[in-house]
Amino acid sequence: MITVNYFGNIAEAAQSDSETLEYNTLSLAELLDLLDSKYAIGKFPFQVAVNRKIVSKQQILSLSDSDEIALLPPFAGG
Amino acid sequence: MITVNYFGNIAEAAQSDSETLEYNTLSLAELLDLLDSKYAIGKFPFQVAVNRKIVSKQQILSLSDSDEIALLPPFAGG
Amino acid sequence: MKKVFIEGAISSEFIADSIAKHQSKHSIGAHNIFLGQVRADQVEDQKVVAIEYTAYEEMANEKLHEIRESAFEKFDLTCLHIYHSLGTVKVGEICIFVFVSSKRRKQVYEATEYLVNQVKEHVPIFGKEILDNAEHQWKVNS
Amino acid sequence: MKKVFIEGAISSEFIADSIAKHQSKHSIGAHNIFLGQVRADQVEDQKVVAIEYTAYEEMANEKLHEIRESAFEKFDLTCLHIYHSLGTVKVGEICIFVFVSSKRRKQVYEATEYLVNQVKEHVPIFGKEILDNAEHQWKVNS
Repeated sequence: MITVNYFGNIAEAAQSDSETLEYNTLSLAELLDLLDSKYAIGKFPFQVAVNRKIVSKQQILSLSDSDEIALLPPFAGG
Repeated sequence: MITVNYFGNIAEAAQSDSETLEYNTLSLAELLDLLDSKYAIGKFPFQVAVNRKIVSKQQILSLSDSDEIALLPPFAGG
Repeated sequence: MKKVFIEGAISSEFIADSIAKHQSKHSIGAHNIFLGQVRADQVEDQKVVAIEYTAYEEMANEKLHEIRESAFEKFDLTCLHIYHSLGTVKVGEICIFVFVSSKRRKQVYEATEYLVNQVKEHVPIFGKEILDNAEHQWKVNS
Repeated sequence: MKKVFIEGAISSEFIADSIAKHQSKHSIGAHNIFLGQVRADQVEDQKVVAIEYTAYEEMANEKLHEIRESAFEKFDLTCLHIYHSLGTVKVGEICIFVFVSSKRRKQVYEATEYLVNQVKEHVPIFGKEILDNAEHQWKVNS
């Protein structure tokens, strides 16, 4: 099971702060495709963090249930 | 009569914040010579303000009793 | 890990307390403080009345730690503090407080500017601007 | 003419009040504050315990007025305040408080730095550093 955390307008689109997907492993590209088909997240600007580090959306990365994944809209601190 | 205001270590040397000299007019050069002979102010770094504006000590300037004269050691605000 | 996030607006009393706490540090000669205040920006025919802040706190705390370390490397500082609001901050209230102290004044302005910019660019904080018709839009830092 | 000189140290409560007063100005997005704190500098085998400030107030107020005007010309500011102590300020206490506010943050750091430097260079304020053996020396800005 893979848990994804949502923030800002992406949490709004997903109507949730966090979601658990029924996969044991999944590539980053597959995850983003899946979420785009569910929530049309492709229309938002966002970055992906894996284990609290920003990764490129194009990176070839295999995700598993120990990974902490987050979709981050543009930062607005300050 | 010409009034001179002293500040900082010059006030300390003159043992006074202000002094009235028995002259009706006096050149700036004469004033500085007079004060150096009284208080040895020549050994201190200082600027002269006439009517609240800094003037060069070399400026040829005739002072009269309507002028506000001040001897200002280095500034130390802040 | 130093505490950064504060629930709601940052009060002027909190700022005063932080300043007072530094009066026992007799090597400090200069403080610089940046405060961000929520502005009543015009959005079409509406106005911003508040911002609701959320953060990805675990990642934010890691990033803030890195930012602190880098500031101590770049600048000659005695101490530095960063505070940011979570939750609702109304127009006119303070949402970020950056506080830099040093022996001498020379570097404090630049250090504060660096810290504020780093927080804005690299710390995952999100802001929902609430408009006076109760609609909202998502803030994006410029 | 705005009041600049304050008898004795500038308290953290005074600073908090100044900040709180700006919360009704909803066009302000950024504040920058500089505070100068009296340092326990070593002077041979003695330490500074306080500074006694005096000023040529009439000229200082004229200069401060010019400095304010020039800052408003150079920078895009909503408001600015300058306060300086007269009389005794002990080590750890605050002797200068410069407070700049603007719609956006970009220029506030530089504006504060400009103001502090202008005050140090051009305003006739004098400081007698009191040492712990009760002797003194006259402060000179570097």
